[in-house]
Amino acid sequence: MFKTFSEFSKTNFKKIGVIFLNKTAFIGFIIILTITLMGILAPLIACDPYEADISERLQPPSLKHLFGTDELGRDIFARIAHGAKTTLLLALTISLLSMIIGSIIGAISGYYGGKIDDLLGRIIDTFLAIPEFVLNIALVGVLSAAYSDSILNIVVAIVLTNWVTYARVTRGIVMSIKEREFILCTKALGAGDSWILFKHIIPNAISPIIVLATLNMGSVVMTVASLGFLGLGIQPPTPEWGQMLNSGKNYITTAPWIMFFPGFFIAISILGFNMLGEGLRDVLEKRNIKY
Amino acid sequence: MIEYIIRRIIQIVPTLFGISFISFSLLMLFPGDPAEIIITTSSGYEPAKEIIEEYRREIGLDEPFIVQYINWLKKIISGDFGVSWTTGEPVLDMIAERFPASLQLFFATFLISAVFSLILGIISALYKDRALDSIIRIFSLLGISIPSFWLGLILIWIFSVKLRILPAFGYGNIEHIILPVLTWSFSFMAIKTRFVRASLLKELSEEYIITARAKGLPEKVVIIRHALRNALIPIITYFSLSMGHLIVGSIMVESVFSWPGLGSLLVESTIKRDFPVVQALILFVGVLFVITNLLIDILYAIIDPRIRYGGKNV
Amino acid sequence: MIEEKSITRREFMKYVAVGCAVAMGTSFLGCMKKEDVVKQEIQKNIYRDEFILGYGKDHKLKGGKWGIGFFPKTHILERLVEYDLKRDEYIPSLAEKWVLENDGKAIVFELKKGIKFSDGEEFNAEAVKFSVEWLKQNHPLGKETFEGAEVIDEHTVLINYKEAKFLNLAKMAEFHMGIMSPNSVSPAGDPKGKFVYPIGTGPFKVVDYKEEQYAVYEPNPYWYERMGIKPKFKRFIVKIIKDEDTRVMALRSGEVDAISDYSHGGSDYTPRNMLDVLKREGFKVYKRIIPLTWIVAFNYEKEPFNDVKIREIVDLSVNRDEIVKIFDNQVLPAKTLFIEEAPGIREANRIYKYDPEVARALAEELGIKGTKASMIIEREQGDQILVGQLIQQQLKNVGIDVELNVLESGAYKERRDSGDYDMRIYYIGGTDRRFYLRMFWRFHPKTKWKVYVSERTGELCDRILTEYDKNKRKHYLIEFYKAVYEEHGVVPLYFDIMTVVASQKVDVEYGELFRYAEPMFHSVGVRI
Amino acid sequence: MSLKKEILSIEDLRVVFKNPFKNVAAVKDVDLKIYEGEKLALIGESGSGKSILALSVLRLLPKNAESSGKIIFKGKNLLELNESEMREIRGKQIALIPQNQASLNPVLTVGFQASEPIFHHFKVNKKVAFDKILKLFKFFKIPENRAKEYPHQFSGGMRQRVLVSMGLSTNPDLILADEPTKGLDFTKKNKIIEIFNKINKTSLIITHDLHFAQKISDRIAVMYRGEIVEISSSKDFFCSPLHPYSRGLLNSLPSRGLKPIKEGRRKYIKGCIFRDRCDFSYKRCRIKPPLLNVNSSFVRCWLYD
Repeated sequence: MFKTFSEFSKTNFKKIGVIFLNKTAFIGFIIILTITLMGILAPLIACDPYEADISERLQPPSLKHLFGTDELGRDIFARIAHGAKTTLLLALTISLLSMIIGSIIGAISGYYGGKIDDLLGRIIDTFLAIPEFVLNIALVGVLSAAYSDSILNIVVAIVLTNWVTYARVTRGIVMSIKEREFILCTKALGAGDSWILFKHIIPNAISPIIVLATLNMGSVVMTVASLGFLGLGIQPPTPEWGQMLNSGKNYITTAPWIMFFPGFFIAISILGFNMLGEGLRDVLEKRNIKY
Repeated sequence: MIEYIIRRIIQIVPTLFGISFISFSLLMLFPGDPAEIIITTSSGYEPAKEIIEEYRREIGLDEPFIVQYINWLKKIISGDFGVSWTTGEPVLDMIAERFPASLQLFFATFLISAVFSLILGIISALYKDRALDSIIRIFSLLGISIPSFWLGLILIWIFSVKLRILPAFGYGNIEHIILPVLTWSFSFMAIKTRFVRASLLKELSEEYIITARAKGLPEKVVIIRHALRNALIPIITYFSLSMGHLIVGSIMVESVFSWPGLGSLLVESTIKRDFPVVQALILFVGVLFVITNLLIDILYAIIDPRIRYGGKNV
Repeated sequence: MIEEKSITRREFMKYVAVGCAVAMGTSFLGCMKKEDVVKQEIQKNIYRDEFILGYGKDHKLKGGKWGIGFFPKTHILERLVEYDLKRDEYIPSLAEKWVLENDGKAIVFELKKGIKFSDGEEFNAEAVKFSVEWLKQNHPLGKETFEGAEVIDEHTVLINYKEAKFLNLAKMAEFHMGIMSPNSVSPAGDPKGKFVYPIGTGPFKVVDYKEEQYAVYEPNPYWYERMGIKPKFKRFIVKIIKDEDTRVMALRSGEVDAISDYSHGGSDYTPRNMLDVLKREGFKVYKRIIPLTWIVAFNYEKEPFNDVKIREIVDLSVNRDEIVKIFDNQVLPAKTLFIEEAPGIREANRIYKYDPEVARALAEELGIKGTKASMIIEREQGDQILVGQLIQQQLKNVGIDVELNVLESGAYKERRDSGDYDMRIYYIGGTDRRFYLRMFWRFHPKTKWKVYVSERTGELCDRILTEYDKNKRKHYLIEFYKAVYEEHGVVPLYFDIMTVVASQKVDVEYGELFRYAEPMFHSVGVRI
Repeated sequence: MSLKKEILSIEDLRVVFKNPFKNVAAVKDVDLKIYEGEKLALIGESGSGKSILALSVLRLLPKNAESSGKIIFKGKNLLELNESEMREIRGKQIALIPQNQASLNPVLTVGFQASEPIFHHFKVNKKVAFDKILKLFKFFKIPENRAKEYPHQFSGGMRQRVLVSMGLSTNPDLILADEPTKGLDFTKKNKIIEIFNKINKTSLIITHDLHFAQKISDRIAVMYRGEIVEISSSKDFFCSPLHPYSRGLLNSLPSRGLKPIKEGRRKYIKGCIFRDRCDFSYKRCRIKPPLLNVNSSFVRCWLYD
């Protein structure tokens, strides 16, 4: 635990640099970096993902079409590269939103305790009892019945369940920090709540939350892709991996590459986030060795 | 003991309320007019305004939210989950019909992955940081990262399309269940292997392990008699908790293999906007989870001496 | 009735060959009487007892607002008349002859004799009267159509209609107008009675039914006897498999022997892009072209598509030959409003052209570059999502920026009804029997689901539906096609088909399967 | 004294923990001999490396710890033995009496756990071993009927007695007792002192409790931040401690005025490790002092050179 922000920043940034020493984190970082670059550079490295050329439909992978073409003759590589942008942006947005909402709620509840905290505790219990994905499906179903913006629907549906994870973790951290001697001391010295929050709680909470957010990005990618696969996610023509996989499953006998590549990229990016997250956890949260 | 159980039962009441509230308010979020939908879907004819109004009154949709919620809750408690908007069939019947398939898939997967994850987790912990451990860890990392719907399709492609030895779809015979179970087990096993390894390693860092080693016991005895016995408690808890979530893991697997279980019922009903079914399913999963949780806690109290004698001497 | 166009030459040769072989075989066996018995024995064991069909919609055998499902309507019930699209004529079915009275406000039907319901009861004028009254009482279409019915004698019945319209007769061939036995309700013969289960004169009778799960039928011996053919199954089981992909999977796994499109057309069909795939996997694909045309419908009362010129640009920019390639050319590009067999199409001779150059020039002239237009598609229409994406591409060339919205049916309906859209993909026409009724539903000023109505087309549509004289009607139809073409009211995309995909082991006579535009399964069998 | 036979001789022991960020030496340059029959108390603050020293003798340190130097037990260098040879020594020849906090397995009965070394090392069946341990329990005043209970049902002092009987059950040549009085109140501590005085075994007793050390030990070794700074006989140590740290320790006892040792400034320095807190430090202290022989004691301080 860190006592002040400056101590935190010194120690933590030194540790973040150590990502490069942790093999798992490093591989994860490289994977995510590659996919991110692919998403950013998509307009440069790939052709138009919407460009349909019916005469070229269902072509197997070749030099011209690296990953082959789909049922409308669109280049699968281009769609995957542009899909990377969709997926990563979604994952980032959803994670950030739920992080902000969840952490604030969790911090308030953990810090002030009492009735607010009781209520949040109940809410967390309830959300824990209902699997997130079940709620996601139901929420997307309800929302898409009314609103035609499928991207917004997904963001709302996932954030509505996802914030709970952050709230739970933040609440726990804040509660444990609150009881620490140095906080009690600062309080006795007449420090305000916001002072304690910014000087003590945030610095201490930030590294577990970074780890949580990284791992969470992976699970958000999984959720988005799953919804896409079920046909409840991002609607065509926006390229999205899950939805591409869904349309590819019909051609499994004749054009298996349509379902192979999107799935591969879903898997690899989740793997990337998981590795990065776990590596970071090893680095940032390494427990002190006994003896 | 009895006191403990009663206390636990009282504790779950608010959670049960929360679950019912969430599943009920989902319908309230629904923007369309349920009355209109029910009439339209059951008749295929766009109904007149008066008919809709009349129906709204009939099913109590014109009442305030809280009154509707209480009425709904009363019905649920008396076992009336309403009827499907698309088929008119009682929702409970639909769930009951799909439940066996889900259960079958779950238990087959559960058994296989429980056995293998125990073995792999123990091996992994035993050979921590050695080659075997690395292989198992990579394997389980893949297991949690590879989406089951993709894995399922790959398996279909290999076994049904290329080798033509297993059916890609269907329900009823033993060969139908192989691919779904294989697919699901992969991720199920991965999560559980990681858990077994982690709990075992956590136990191995406990002080009583040093005591045991200091006695000169061979490592196998240390791990199996001392560490595993302790780790088993969280492991059993964790394994059984997954039972409460049995539908979730299978949603994707069921939809890839068109398995007629609760997971695909959820997806189908969502797509068809059959909200009474969706509602009931959420309630069902939630309550199932809470109840398993409760049962496990009670079981836990029975098997763990620390809790068993909890009241006596602390 | 058989649509030769959809059978390829090779298939045709195959049928000829099979036909010859069967004919030769039977004549050969016919010489030896002893062998005949043996042949029948073989016949008995050639086919499996059960035929299992995968189908997308529930059969609603307990009845519903629109009565029983379309499949049982064609398989259990028969109608008084049937419609022959090619000749644009109504032909006898349960009725032998009919005479118009009172300017067509009443029709006297003379019924065929010796026909029995599947429960053995005689089919007679009473049954027709009951059916009409039951429909009038319980069915939306009956309510708006019938005034009542009178029994003239055992086999003559007079039906009174609400209005004097040609559409009255056209409606008699419609799915819903099936004649059922008065015993179908309880108490028997009471139009207000409770619906029990349908009893008809058609090839099937109901044995078992579970809502949204399955329906089990047995052959109606009286029908087979009347037709002089033998059923090749003892039980016909229909499994309801809603999801189209799942249905295809069920066929692949052998869980069902065949899958069929929804008799109604327009939804719950085997994805057209799967037909070629399935064919290559070794399944038998049967199809029949129907006068159902997929179109782009405009929100023609709102900017920008209230401008006929802009509608024309869309019309010229759509490359129909490319669209059908999505479906491996399993469907035909719609270069006319309906298939050429539809009355008046050939004579109207209005060919929808693909001309990107002209379209671009026109677009430039109007300065519409960068126009944004939304296109809504129902998510359940999987095929149309692909078509929509292609059209989006094609319209990009003329500078129309299409925002594609794939919507769940609820959201779709809401957008459609509120008018918050510019284009949508929809269909006009239907199976043969629905040709005129759909004309009413899609183009008449009075209806709810219209796709395009202008003063000119609306009036023509009304005339078509009231005109009994075939030639005059054809004239109006021709004028109507021209009007829609000139006003670019809709953009036809492709002509749909009715399909059945069956496993190798299924024996089907194509002519029997597509006796009408809807598939009829009375002649199918699964070889052991 | 020097004629006495030495049982354990630690020479130049150094234990380094390898971490991803830096390596930490927890034990440095330790030379220590334990003679037959004596009770040596190793005292020091928590974190001074005394428990690590004990565990390194049994080679039970975590995998990232590296020990160098020599630990000679009965003529064999323990650091060179393989695992199975080591296992023969653990529990049988050198027994550990661990700290009582969490050292007993919560899900096994105390009787079973205590009898484990007997049936494991002497290859007798569980019943025989159990009966044997019951005798020991009786000796240490643990009611027989409680042998089938679980550790959490025992009080701290009782648990300590269980651990002692477990350690003694195989009649080992050397006992390593790790903080036997940790977490016990005054009366219970006295009972433990009684017990340890009953034990007639060569023992290395690790403790931070000076009072306890005084009551039970023959010799005292003082450890400070991984180094042994003084080894004296018990009597000498408590009368005239040599090292400034030892003096500080004694002065901080309640009976001697509760004077705390002054806080140091820097953590890692060359030379004498106590320099930053020492009142007597001078120039020479920048160089690390060797273990100097003063009379019969040893001390690591330039004051005695």
